[in-house]
Amino acid sequence: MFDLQWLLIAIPLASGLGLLVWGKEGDRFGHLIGTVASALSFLFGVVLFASLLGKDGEDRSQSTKLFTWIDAGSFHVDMGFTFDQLSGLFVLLITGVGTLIHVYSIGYMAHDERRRRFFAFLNIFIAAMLTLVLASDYLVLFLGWEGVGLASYLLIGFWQHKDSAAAAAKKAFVVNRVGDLGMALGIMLMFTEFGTSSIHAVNGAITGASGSVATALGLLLLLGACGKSAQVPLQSWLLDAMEGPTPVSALIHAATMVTAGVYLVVRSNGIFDASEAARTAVIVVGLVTLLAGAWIGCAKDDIKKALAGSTMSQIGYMMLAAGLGPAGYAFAIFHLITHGFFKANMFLGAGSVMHGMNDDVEMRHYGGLRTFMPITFATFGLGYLAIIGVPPFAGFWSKDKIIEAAFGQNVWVGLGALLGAGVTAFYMTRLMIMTFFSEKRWREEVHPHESPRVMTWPLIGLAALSAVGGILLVSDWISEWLEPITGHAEHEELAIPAIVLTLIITVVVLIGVAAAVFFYNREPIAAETPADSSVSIFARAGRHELYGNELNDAVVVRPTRHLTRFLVWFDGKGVDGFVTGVADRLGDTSQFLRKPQTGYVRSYALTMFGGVAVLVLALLAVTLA
Amino acid sequence: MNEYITLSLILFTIGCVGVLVRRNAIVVFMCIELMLNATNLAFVSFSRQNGNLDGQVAAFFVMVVAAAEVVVGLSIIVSIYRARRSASVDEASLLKS
Amino acid sequence: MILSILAATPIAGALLLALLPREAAPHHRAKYVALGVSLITLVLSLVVMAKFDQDAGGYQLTEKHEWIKVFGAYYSLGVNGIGITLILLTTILTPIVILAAFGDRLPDPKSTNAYFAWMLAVEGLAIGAFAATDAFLFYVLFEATLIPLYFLIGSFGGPNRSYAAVKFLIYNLVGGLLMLASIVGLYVISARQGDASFLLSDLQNLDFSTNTERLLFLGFMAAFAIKAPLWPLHTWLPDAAGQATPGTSVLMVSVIDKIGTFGMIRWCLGLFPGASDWASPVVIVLAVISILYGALLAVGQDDIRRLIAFTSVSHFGFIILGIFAFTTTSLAGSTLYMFNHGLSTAALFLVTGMMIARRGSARISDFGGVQKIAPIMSGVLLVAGLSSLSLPGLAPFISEFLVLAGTFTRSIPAAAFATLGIVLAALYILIMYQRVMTGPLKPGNEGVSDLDHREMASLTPAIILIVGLGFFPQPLLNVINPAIDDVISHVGKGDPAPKTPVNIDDSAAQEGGHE
Amino acid sequence: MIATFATATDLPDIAAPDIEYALLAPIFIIAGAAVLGVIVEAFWPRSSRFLVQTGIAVVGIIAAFIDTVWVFQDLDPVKDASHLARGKIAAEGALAIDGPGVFAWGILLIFGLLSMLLFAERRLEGGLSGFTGRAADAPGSAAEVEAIKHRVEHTEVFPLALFALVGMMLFATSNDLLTMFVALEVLSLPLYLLCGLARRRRLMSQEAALKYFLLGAFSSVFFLYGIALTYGYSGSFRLSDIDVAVTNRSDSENMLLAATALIAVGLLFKIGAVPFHTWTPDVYQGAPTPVTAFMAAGTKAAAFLALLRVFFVAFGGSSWDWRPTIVAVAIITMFLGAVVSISQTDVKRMLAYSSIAHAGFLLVGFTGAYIGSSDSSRVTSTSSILFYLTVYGVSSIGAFAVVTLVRDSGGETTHLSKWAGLGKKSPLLAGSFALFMLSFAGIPLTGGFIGKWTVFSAAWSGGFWWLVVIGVLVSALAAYFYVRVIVLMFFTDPVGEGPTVAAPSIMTTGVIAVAVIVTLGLGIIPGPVLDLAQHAGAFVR
Repeated sequence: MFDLQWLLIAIPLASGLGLLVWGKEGDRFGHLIGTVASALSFLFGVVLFASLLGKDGEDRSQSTKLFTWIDAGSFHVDMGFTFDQLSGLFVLLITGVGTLIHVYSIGYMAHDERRRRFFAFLNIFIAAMLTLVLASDYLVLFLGWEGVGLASYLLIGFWQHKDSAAAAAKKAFVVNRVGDLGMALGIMLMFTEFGTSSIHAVNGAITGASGSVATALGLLLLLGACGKSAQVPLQSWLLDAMEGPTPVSALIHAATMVTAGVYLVVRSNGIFDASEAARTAVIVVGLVTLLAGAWIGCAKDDIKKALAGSTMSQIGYMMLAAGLGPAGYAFAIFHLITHGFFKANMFLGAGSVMHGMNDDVEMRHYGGLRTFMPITFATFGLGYLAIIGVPPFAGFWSKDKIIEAAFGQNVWVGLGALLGAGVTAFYMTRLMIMTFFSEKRWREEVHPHESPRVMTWPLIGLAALSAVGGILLVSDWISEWLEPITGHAEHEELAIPAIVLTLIITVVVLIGVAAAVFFYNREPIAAETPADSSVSIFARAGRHELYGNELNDAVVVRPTRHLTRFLVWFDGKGVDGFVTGVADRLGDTSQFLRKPQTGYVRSYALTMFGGVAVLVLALLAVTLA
Repeated sequence: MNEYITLSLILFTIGCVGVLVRRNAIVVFMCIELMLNATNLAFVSFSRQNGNLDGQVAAFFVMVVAAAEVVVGLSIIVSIYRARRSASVDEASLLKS
Repeated sequence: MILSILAATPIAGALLLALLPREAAPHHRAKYVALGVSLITLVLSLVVMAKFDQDAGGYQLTEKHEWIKVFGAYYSLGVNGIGITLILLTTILTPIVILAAFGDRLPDPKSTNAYFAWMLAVEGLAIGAFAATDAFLFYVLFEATLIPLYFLIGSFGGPNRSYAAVKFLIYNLVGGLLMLASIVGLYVISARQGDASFLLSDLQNLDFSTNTERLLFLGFMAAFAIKAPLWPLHTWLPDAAGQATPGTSVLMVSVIDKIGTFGMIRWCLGLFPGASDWASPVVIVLAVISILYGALLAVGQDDIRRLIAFTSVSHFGFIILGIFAFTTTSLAGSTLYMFNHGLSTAALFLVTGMMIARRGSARISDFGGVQKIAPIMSGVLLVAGLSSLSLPGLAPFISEFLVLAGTFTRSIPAAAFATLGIVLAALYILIMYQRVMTGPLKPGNEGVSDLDHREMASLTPAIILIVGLGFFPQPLLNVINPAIDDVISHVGKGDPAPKTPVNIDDSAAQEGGHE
Repeated sequence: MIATFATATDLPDIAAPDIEYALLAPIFIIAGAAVLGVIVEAFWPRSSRFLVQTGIAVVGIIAAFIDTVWVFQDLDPVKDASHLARGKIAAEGALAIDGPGVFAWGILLIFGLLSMLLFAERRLEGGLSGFTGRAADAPGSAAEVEAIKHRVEHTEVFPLALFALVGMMLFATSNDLLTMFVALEVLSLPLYLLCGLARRRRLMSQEAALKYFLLGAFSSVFFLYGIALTYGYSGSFRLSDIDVAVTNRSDSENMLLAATALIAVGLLFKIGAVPFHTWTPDVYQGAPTPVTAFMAAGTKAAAFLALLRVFFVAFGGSSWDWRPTIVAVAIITMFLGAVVSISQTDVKRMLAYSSIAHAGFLLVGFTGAYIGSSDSSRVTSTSSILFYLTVYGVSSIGAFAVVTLVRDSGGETTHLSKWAGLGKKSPLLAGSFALFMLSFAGIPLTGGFIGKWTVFSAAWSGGFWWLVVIGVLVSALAAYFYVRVIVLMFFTDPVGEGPTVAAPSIMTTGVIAVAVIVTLGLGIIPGPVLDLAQHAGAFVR
């Protein structure tokens, strides 16, 4: 049965391509087909996962070779897939959340005349994402890796008539390419070092290689991960990516694609275990992103961008966890899943709000919506509780474990993670207040209303998951489940008992909440965004995304532009100019050499006479020499 | 012996210079004839030096050829003169560069 | 015999077209005759493919007749995996180009016959050049291709066409004549060492002194480096491509320029392995420069056709890099790259040509928001563009990655710098797509209509191949691999072995499920 | 009295020279045809004279050609020669009837035939030939008008051309320097006259004649003086004797060198090598186009044969002295010819400069001085030059034939700007001209390519590989202006109503057709002709 796991990919892929070429006739039920395809893939995934549960530990990694993809010279890659504990979880997450979002989109995109294409793109994304997680060779993984990049490019720029959307799409793709550069080089290094790029083989043989190779591989893969997961320094594309339709933000830029980087690190645990330096780099990246994202989340008034900042920050948590090695892999995945639930939930909620507010994303134009869209409020609230880590909701369990593990690694890392938790609580509370509480600050033409069922049911589903996601941790199920892949880590004791730490975390979270309430519930919130000058330096930096774009401009974009201009000039004047210059000189020479042809026979005679003299002398000279 | 060769060389050079400096086509042509005869002198003296008759025979050939050349040359020059009322070689310079 | 027939068919078609009466618009006959001939050629080439034994290396379907006894020149044809791949590329592209060129507006409406006749002539000569196993015959055909292209560019191009045509011809002639000097040298040397012969098999047995070999190599390399534009000898290409009709550009860049890279493999590596090895460091550096330089200039272009030309400079850099890295992987990659680049560039040139014909301008800044009114066209442009930036899942990715991976084993810096090219590729393609297709519809583009059925019919095969070969390159690679092994073993440089090799089957067994 | 008798009887009786008439027959046939022409000139009625003269010339040449083929076939190889050579010394050592010489006869006769057909073209000038009616009349004079009215024609052009042809054939085979000088004059003098006989632009034509005559005479004097010095040095005119003297030379080196230089001057002048090329453009432009064609093809061929013969046979021993200088001349000639032709605006002048450039390429093959070896059948300098001359001659006659057809009210329009758009007006004509241009440029599939290839390989065989490199670079340069002409004809729109193309008679058409066929044929299957040239072997000493 596992030999058919390629069907997981084939179904949505076929549906996606089919919808693309189908043409106008497909518009009527294109969205249904797309949703059904995703659902089928989900069901099959459940079946596979179930049968995986049925097997005992050894047989839980099922590989199949579909066909030989590339066999050239000494380079050999099979189109092969592996369905194991890790990829199984991802299959469920991707197809599950994916299906819900398909359903949601039916309503959300109801009035878009290009809805069929939207669903086609979504299906293609699902297929590519599944390829990414099921791949048993790094090159196949890279195929999915860039496939999701393409899907995200198409979906961010789905509303191409908006220049901002097109620009954001391009930016996302190009920045991701920088990460892919690392991936590609990494795979080449594997080929050079091991003669293969099979994930299993490489991670198995890495111990035999020199430490520098492991470090190099780790850093190169990390570069790729940073691109995909919007980690510093390649974070800048994620907030612009919010130009895409909200379901896209939910599925791709919150729940699944952006977490691919974490998957990559965990999947390559062999490499990272072999290199302390690489792990440290991962931790640093995670920690920095964690705080930066949180900071940005505090300052944004655009609801989607605020959530995007939070996404960055949460993925920072996962990276941090993944960087901790065997102690953290499982928790990284755990947090990844729970975050998938509640963040998708909140994005869809935000979409539902925008749906009711004429696609206005400015939180300063919201306020007091809890009475007008109760379901959205309720579900969003659950997500809120989950993300800030209020027991017993999903986020609490996962985040708590990560912070604990972080302290186990290094007290400073732990403190950073702890601080992050507080800030998270702060900005999420701020978001809740500005949106659902406080007084109404609507534009006059808007009439807030609850979204249709087709949109609210997915919300409810996801809210439920965010509420109960924590059960995965019951008796450390997730750790044991993943242990064959991530390796066993004996749980080292902290200076203080875990329960105390948990209490501290909760206190910090409450402080964050209190602070937000204190700041935003005192006086009414201005309906207009205050000028940069009037806000604190922190808020200003946050609004400008910590000046990441400015930095990129100064360091990369502008130099490249100047270089290009120079080269265009150089090519015309220098390289080509040389050639044409030679041609011109020849023309001048020609004009010059025709002068002696005066038409006077005596001058010709003189030339000849001179020739005679030269010839005689030359012959004499040659012999004398 | 060498004196004759020297003389022929001198004559040859005179003729050459004449060709280069004179304008009138007839004179130029006569200078060429002078050079031819200088060559004849050389032939004869070499023939004497080498002690065989070939050189002298050559001289006769050269005379014949020179005669033929005169015929052709004069006819051309005359026709030019008819056309332009002048035999100056410098005026015939339509064809150039 | 079959190869002669294959090469002769288009030539005969060209002559037939020349004899057909020059009729005024809408000249249906000439067009359909040309299309028919090219399709027949395609079928013939498939027959050749069928007769070709993939597993056996070496040259097959050979035929040999004495041509010029005094020179030792033979009319000798034969194909190995590399040759047949490129012949296939030629025969596949020509019908596409001809069908796409049905709509071209020619300066002189009565010259349709000539237009298509020259195209067929190019096809025939190219096939001959790919099949020639005699240096003299190859040289003659190689140079002869200049004439039809010269007339194609000069008679049917844009306003500045005659300048472009002359530049094209002179540039390539200089290279060709330097090669001529080497050909002469080969003759003299082979005549000194017995009876003169230009047969590849005989030439490979000559023994040169080191310097002679290097000089002769330089002669050949100059011609090929100009043909497959290698920085800094590339400046003829943008001008030519900027003035020629789309069809001409495709034939020039996708087919004829491939003779350059093909020649490097068959003649430079084949005849002068030592000298090739000696020159490889310089060539590799130049190739890397071409990759980055071409890409950056492509970013800086406003004329779409010049942009594509510069992307080709970049891609040819990859091909040459792979050739001179001397690994089976990179060399197989380069060969595959020739085929894939042919396809993707053809698609790009043709679809942009259709856009330009509709808009009446080739300036990117004149377009904008076309996607709204011509979704299919924009879709095709996007696929072609993505293939040009070698997105995984599309054919060029595999070849590019093979080239890079192979080069990496030989020289990490070269591969690393070359890989920067993939980022720049994303830049030049996506910026172009964004400015042309997205955003609000720019005034002046209202008249841009979507592709009609003929145009779709001409583009579909290319798109299908681009996607199909992205997932199933093996059919081609199986043909290419044996030939590559021959070349590498002739050059005498084996692949660098992995430092910590993995016992593949052992790990495969473990992958079977047991952790 | 008695003494006188006695002396008379004592005189040794002069042995009658024995002449191999069979071998020399082609020359005699042409000479006979020429003389017959003169007689016809005297007695035949004017009305039908033109046709008769044409007939005599054509028939004579064809007959001579057939005989030449015959002679060529049964040249018996020379025994104990270091390398392959055929033929024998004839006419008391005056002539060497050997492979190269007879081959040269063949191509000279072909050139002659084609040119005669151009001479005989009468449709372009409204039933009159391209030559002036009465050369004696001043241009524009009443007499001229009246001559045209009565349709007077100079039919002497045919005998004159035939005499020139005789001179060329002698020149190509003369085995001693005196014969060579006579032959030189015999071929030059008629050409001087022919140059002055154009019907249109007579002033230019006469000027061309004058310049050609003066400079030709001037150069031949140097040539003659060179002969004198050689004679003084070696005491003989025989090339073989000179060779002996040169090979075991002892003293007065300088005299020999001076002699070599002066002889070279005469020959280089005829082939139009720099710096003795100055006459070429003016004469080519001024002369009647058919004559130009004849000169361009014939004179060059004959002169090159003489050059090869003198320098390989007579001065072969001192080749290390003269080769460097000739190499320099070759390079300068190639370069100047190619470069200056870029800026030419007149078709005939441009072709003149291109002929200079080709002289340079031929010299490259010559300086290789590779005379082959008995074991290998490699292309030798001689065979390469013979082949090159064949291709170049036919192509250039064809090109000039095309020039005669592009006309306006004032006769031929040779200004390049008038040629714009010719390709649209008459594709066939423009196409054939383009083909000749490509052949001159040495593009494959044309004879010119094979020709270039052979001379370069000869040069390389002679050890001048770097000269080959220079040669190819210059030919790229040369290609530039040939290409320009094609651009003009095909890619440029005509100015005004564009050029008019006169409808020629079968003769010019035939010439062009033959030229096209030969140019293409020698490009695609050069084998037969090359084998002939190889078969000709080396010179007989």
